[in-house]
Amino acid sequence: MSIKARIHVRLKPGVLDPQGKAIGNALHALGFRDVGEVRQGKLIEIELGESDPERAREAAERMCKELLANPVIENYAIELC
Amino acid sequence: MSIKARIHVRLKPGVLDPQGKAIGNALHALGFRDVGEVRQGKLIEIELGESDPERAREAAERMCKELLANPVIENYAIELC
Amino acid sequence: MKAGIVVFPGSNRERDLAAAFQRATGQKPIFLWHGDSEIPDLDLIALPGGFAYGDYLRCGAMAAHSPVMREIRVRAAAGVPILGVCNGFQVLTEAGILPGALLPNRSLAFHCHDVRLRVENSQTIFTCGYEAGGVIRVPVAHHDGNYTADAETLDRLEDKGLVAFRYCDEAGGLSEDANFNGSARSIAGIFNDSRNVLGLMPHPENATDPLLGGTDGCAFFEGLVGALQ
Amino acid sequence: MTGAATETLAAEHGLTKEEFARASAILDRAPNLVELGIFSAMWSEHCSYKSSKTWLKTLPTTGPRIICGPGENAGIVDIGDGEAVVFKIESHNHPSFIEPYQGAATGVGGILRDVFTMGARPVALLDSLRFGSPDHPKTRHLLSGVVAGIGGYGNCIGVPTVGGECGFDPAYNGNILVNAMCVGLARADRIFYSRASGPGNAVVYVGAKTGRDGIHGATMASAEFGGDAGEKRPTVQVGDPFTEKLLLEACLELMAGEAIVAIQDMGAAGLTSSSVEMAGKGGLGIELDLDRVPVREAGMTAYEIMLSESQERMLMILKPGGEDEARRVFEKWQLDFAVIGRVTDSGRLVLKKDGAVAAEIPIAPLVGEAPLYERPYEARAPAAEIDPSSLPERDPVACLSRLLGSPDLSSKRRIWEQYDHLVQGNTVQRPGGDAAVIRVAPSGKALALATDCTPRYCRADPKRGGMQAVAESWRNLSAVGALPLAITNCLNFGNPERPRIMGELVGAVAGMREACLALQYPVVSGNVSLYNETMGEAVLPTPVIGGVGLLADAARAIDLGLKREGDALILVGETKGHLGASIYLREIEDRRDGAPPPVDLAAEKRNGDFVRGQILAGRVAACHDLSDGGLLVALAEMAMAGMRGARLEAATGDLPAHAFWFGEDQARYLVETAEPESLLAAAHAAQVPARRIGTVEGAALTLFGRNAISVSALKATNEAWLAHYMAQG
Ligand SMILES: Nc1ncnc2c1ncn2[C@@H]1O[C@H](COP(=O)(O)OP(=O)(O)O)[C@@H](O)[C@H]1O
Ligand SMILES: [Mg+2]
Repeated sequence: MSIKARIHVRLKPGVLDPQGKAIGNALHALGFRDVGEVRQGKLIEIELGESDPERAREAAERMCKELLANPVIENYAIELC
Repeated sequence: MSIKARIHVRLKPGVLDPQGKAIGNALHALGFRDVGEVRQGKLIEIELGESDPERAREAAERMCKELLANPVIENYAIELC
Repeated sequence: MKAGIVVFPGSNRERDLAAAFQRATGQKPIFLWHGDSEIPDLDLIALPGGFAYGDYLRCGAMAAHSPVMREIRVRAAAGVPILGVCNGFQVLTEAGILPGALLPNRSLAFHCHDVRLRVENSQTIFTCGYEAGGVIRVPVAHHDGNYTADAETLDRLEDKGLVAFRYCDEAGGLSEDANFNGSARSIAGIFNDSRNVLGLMPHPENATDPLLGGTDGCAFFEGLVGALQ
Repeated sequence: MTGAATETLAAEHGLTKEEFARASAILDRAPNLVELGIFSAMWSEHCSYKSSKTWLKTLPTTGPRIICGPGENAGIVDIGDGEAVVFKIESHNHPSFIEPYQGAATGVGGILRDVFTMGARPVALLDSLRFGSPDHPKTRHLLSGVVAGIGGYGNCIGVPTVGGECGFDPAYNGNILVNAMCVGLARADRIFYSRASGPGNAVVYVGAKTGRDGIHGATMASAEFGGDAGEKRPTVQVGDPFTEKLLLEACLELMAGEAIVAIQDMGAAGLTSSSVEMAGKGGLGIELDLDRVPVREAGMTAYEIMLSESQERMLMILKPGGEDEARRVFEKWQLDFAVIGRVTDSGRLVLKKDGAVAAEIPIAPLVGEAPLYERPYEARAPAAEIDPSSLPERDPVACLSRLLGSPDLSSKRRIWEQYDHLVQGNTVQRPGGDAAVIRVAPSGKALALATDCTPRYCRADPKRGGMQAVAESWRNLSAVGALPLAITNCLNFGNPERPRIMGELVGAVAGMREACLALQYPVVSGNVSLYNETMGEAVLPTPVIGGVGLLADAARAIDLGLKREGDALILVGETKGHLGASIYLREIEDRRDGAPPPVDLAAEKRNGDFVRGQILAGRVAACHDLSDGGLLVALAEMAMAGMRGARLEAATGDLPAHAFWFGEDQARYLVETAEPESLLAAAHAAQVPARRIGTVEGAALTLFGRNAISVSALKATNEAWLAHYMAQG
């Protein structure tokens, strides 16, 4: 059966994250006083149509490099499930 | 030490995901022929400033309900780390 | 002068740009379809504003992979002048033809209004219609114009005179307020190393008609056309 | 076919006992579930206009320039040179309350399709927004979501959003209003209609795939909210402006050829209303094979496919042999394309699914015998007039600042700067003035566009309110120098089953009718949104008017900004100091009572024609019509727009100062001119009341040499409120 990739795309540390910042402020405004840093990233879930874990991971890697993450500002992490 | 919440916000099944659809098409165009459904969601990571797991999860739950997820079209899942 | 404007699915300012070129050259530019892998010989290739492929995933990310971009990368390397306006700028950074990236505006909102730009370098084909240090008024219309790059890149851009325009106030001063979208060092537009590629977020093409509230963009196109003839 | 539906099931579909009986009589058997869904959608308030039709019919809808009035996807007016303007306004109130971003975005998507389905390229969008009290917990979230959604869709597809309005009132706490208007341009001889013809012709589905989106949106949009609005949530649809942009380009490309017989967007009640309306208008039948409909999810039932409100879809009927050309165009644009059926001469809607007949309904009675209600209505007793001299004297400048800083009069810059109002490169006058002006290139003509309504007037006196909304729209277009051509309208009201609400609708339409007739300003399209009511709390009666006007030369359009030191300021129209139902009364005296200003339609016409004439004669440097807040607010708005001051030496006559400065008498304009003598002479000749009230001077507003206030201070106050309010989002 086909393997699914769960990909996390995160802004690199140091790249400012206006969305995360806005969420942080909103949480404080809602009374969550202790909240520290908030970062927002992307969750991309893909049906790989591939049953071999090796090839599945390798394909997901290429997808991230070629399209899903922008190496200038983003890191990515791949989980297969 | 402070607990961090990793929150996944996903469109509910059946809700149209234009971004996921477009990513799927782009992957096909890049030659990833076997790719099936693609869904894009949000990854939100929060320093809870809270050391008690109980209270941490309970706070994260409230954050999702009140701000992070839009119950009309989204589901959420919380992981503490 | 033969200019070509690339049309991606989702481009929406190709006509605005064509009108500005036509005003400056008297002749209509040709439109290039994103699917074309060959393109004719051209004196200039422009990437227009809009939401190519819906700007889904990241602005310009998918457009950067369309067939026409392979050829544009080659032309850019060969020294053909390439202009990317707004979404076109985003596409050029995603394609790696220009350094850095464009994040969502500081406000996380779309901004459509006039801004003041300071011309940082007038010694290029794109900016020779202006005086260095001059201030011009042109509109912006974008959600993701917050330019970012690592410190070394920013230093290099500045040292080599590769910053084309900065957001400024009416007197040419830099400030938080003037830098409405939060761009690093107030950068509104940059050149590549050999200065034959320009990417900028503002829309000079929407400031070329007195009836439409401004003509500060005319010198941009007239200068460019002059330099290429 | 599936089993017969029961009365209870019908009730859950919003059909009354009688309506269910009528449906059964038409079929002469009880409808099955699919048929029940179709009846309930077609007979919903939204699609059948069963409560409003009787009154809509009384609106004037014809005129020398009118190419197409109500009854099609949008109205069409001839603007000469073989060009036509195509426009319509529509509501997306309930969906926007439930999910503000997507609700507003799909509202914009829907109205765009109504316009380009007729062969027009959309050139402008406008919006008309009403929210609850700013301090209601939901309001900020709703406002920012709706504005982001409208921008998100319009900006992406590349149609400038050039104007609109936004007001606040506690009556909208539980029911916001989100109305969107689209304006397009077409060749007058290349208009596309929805009337099916030619039995045997292919019925073609194009655009996005069908999912389980918004099942029963149409009936939901017609049902009063209970406390359980949340439960209705799953019906919210998600918009895909990118796909709509492709659909727009593909449709216009195919329309350049000859392949299309008829075309209709799938809006409310999706495939059901589009197929039934097309066949119904042609007096024909239609047969659909639902297994051929492109679907997004496996296992969709006939019921779901027929009632889905997935966005970005169109239904077309093609000429024999037109299929290949059409398929080529839609595949080029990477859109779904499927022949899903044929036009027939049976007069019946026949739906096949999995080889069996899933539904069969005779179309003529489904459309023609839709219920029509003469709902009982009662007029409210007219509110008492207010004697201005009964109100305390106050410092006019202090009052002015308070008015300019109030939510309704505060600058809406923070909203329209989130809309791309420049794309397409024809925006001659940007948001912020009386009307937006869009150049019609290359002819050099221009269209003037505005949306208007003053709900507090409509509440106090629906008929005067309806009249005033039309008159203000006409005035706004005249104030930029345009000749008003026609209107579209969106009637937003509460529950029509309550005689008081029905009375508001009847009164408003009656007032609109009189004004449209007197001003030769016919209605060419519109939309009705009823049941805007939660727990018996109805919205203010809000008949929104979308006006379209024409300028022969875009360069002659003028705006409201003061231009030249020393120019004279002329007040056109009669000032009686009417303060009933005024902004001044509400914001300064905290009173909402009194009758709204009377509307003298003859005076409106005379004064407006005069001002337009002076503008076209080149005598006018700036012009602004007087509305909310009266004379002093109008003057302040002109001062802020031009960043210049003025000295006022007008005698208030025997009127108390507050009545003179803030009264909301209609049919008035404030005009800046360098030729006061000739302008005043012309006014005298035309029997138009006009007087000089001051001079453009300096950087402050000065009243009789005292109470000066700097224009920049006024501007700061005027910009502050919304900016601050939205910043806290
Ligand atoms: N208030 C109104 N005034 C005039 N015409 C109206 C009004 N409300 C609806 N109509 C007309 O009735 C027809 C059906 O309206 P509607 O269902 O909103 O159109 P659509 O199905 O294209 O959204 C349209 O032609 C519309 O112009
Ligand atoms: Mg329609």
